[in-house]
Amino acid sequence: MRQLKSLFAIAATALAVIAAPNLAHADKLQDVLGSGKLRVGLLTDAAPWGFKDDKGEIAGLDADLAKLIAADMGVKLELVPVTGAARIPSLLSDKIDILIAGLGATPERAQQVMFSQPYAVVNLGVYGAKSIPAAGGKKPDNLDGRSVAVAKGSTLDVWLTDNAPKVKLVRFEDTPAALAAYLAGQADTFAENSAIALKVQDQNPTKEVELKFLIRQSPAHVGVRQGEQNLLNWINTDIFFNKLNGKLGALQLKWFKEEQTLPTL
Amino acid sequence: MNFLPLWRYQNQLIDGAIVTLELTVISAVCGLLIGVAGAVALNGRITPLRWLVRGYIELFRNTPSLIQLFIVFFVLPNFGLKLPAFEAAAVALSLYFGAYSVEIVRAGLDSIPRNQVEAGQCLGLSGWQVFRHIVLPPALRNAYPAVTSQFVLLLLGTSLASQVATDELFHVAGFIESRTYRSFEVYAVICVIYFAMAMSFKALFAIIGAAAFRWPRRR
Amino acid sequence: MRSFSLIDFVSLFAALRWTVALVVLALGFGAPLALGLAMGRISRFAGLRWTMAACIQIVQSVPLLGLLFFFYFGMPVFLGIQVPALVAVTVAYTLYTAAFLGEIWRGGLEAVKQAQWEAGACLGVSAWQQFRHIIAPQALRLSLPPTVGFLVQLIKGTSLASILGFVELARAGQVVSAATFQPLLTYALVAAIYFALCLPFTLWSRSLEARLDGSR
Amino acid sequence: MALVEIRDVHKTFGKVEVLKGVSLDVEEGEIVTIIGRSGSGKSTLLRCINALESVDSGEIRVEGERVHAKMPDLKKFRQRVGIVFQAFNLFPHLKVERNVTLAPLLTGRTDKARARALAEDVLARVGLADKIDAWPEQLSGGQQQRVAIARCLAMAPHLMLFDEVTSALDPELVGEVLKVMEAMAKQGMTMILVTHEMGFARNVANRIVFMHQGRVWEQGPPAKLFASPETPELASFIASAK
Repeated sequence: MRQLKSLFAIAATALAVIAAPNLAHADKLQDVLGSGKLRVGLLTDAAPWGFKDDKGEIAGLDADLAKLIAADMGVKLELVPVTGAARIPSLLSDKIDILIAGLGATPERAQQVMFSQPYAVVNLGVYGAKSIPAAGGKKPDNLDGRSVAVAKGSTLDVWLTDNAPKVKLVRFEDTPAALAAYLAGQADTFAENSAIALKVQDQNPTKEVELKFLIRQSPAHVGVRQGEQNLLNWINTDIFFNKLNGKLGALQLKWFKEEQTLPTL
Repeated sequence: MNFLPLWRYQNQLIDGAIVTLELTVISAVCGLLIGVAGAVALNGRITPLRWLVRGYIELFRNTPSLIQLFIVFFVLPNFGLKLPAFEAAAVALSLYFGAYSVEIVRAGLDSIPRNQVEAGQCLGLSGWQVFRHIVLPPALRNAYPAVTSQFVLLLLGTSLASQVATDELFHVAGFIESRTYRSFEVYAVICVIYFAMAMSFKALFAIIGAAAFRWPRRR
Repeated sequence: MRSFSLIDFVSLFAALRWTVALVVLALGFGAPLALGLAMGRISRFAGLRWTMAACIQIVQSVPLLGLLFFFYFGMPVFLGIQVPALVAVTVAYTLYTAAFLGEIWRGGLEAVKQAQWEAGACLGVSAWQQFRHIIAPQALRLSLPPTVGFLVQLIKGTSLASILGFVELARAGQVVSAATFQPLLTYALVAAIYFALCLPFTLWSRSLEARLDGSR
Repeated sequence: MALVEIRDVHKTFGKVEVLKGVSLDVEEGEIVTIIGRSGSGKSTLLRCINALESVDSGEIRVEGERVHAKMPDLKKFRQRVGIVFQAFNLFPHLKVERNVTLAPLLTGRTDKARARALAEDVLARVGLADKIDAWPEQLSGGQQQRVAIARCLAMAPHLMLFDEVTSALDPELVGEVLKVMEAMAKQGMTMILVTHEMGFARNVANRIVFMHQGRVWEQGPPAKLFASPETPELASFIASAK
């Protein structure tokens, strides 16, 4: 009888361990330090943030930052490739510890995830043929009635949706698709960061790729699950530290070929 | 889970659902027409036409419809055929649905015994009259369940159109998700919408089927 | 950002192993379940028939993506159960396969004439033996072509597993396309690989169908 | 005690009463032929004897045992009572040998070693020993029906029911099936037949049962029944059958 009872107790404990919402950890930072492993989610289809290089390895600014953070923390790094649709669910369901995916911060998004200090910044713009006139003022009125290809859900998408109601936005799954649409003539212009625009011009010398409207600077932030204040603090400190020692600036130069002028959060 | 922040996007969701419905119905009707025409061609005597239809079916059944969509949208413009997103999606999905429909309709036609055709011919009916009045009704009835389930697959499959910037339901969901980062809430909502649409269509088809095919089945 | 190279070919073909593995998993677990569903659907007990029908209807009416999402991301968030990606993807594809194969096989079972059951019953053979030796072999022959047809859909359908981080063929295509900025070349290549993978099955299904017609 | 005892059997399908109180005894070794117009309830009666249909009231006993769809040893019972249908219902996916031996193998009546010999034996009795390795689809209708009979014989039944077994056959194929049945009759098999073959009924049967509107209208030895029918219904039936 006593044996039966203890057996039951073991079973109940086991069930409790399995069923316990192990998301409600007291402190993610201590967990990571304790396990000696940092799981970083990042995109592999968003060059130059994250992509597969010609050796098949994950490369890009996000991947470099992940290595930097893990090294500063003194833990092993596990890179977890995520897709655009899976990045937030991966973070919320504890499949990854932090998300480095060129995230742009907005008040609406901040209700769901916490954003770190920015670690990089890019110039966002709308690019198109020479025949399109330049913008008159601070508004992209020169684009009214024209179509702009954009990667769905990007900061560009959000900004144009809110600030350029007369522009015909065509939203694609990812950047390559948006660019392919522009190159195929399915859109008059495309919106991207300056590094990508340069690359497009390089690869398609016959196509006109001219800046038509400079939207704004777009800082990128690390994403952390709601409530993990300690982890966020540490990451902010680390970003601040690497900004001072010039490593973040070097990364910007390496991947975007431009000097870094980081704003603060 | 907090669904309230999605409230302000309700109009987009409704619009997206409507686009999904339009895309589904248009593709289904066009695809079914392709299906009947293709099935007739397959059973016909013109050999090159048969080969053409067969090649079309194999090409569209054995490649992912996403790739077909990409080709219609991105590649055809190089040949001077530029279609806007919705039209491109409708064309690609019609062709995809058509390839399956040909097979389904043909199976339905083949299920009609040869002597039915002969019986019709013996009554002095023309080829078209035999097809229209004697072969087609029972053939459609036999093909009906398969068409219905393929239709629901098409409804769920229209989500692919989001990849070429068609503002259908799945696309709207991705847009809302990227603005709010409320992935679970958004995907739960659109799953329910898809489910409701699929169930409504199934019920509708059951009613239409019962009304259209009233003669008793041979046991 | 780089140009298309040999490594991209390699990564596409390497991704094939996940496509194949997912199909094997889906069939390995889904087919037995499908058999159960099909038998439940033709059962004498109305309650069982309705339950099975409802299960099939629900799974068939929800986007496969929704199933994948629920089992991988939803279980930890709602129930606090961490599910490894492989388990989540296996469960989702098993349900998907079972629902569709179950319906196909039910059709096959129902297509065998009622008189065949009766002929077996008149010989004093038990209901299970009637099913096992008389009905099932005939039903299998009838359902083989649509079963193979579904297999092709399944092969193409595995692309959705990319959302859980499985770099199968379609996902590898996206990654290569993103790195090389050559979506058209990449997707044409991906389409060709799918075509080469699926066509043998389609042709097989067709020849099965033709043989079936011939024997009638 | 008669081999088959039928007492006041009623059977209704929906609103149609097909059997309106049928009583009939069949002795061991007897050949009973049931004749009558279509819709008179002949086939239904036969299906009730084999428990393919259950009766609404009244009872049927075979070898003293009450027959109904839920009888505990239904399978054992059906092994003792063979039935052959108008449609042969051979199993198209099995060769002739396996068609014949499937049930004996599954019910443990024979084993794999002796199955072949069993098949040869029963097929020889229907004159088809040379078709043992054929597929059902390769046989003529008459041959398929003989295989169906052999399939029943392989279970060594005590009673055989034949439900219009020649109706689906071309006229020139009817003879071969009837010949097999005649041979079985000579060997002393108890048989109940529903048939339109009046000549066969006259020559082979011990007794003719004329069914009309769900009742046994008239019965007796063939010579008497055909020569001097007592009811006008039978007289007109015989006249129309000629």
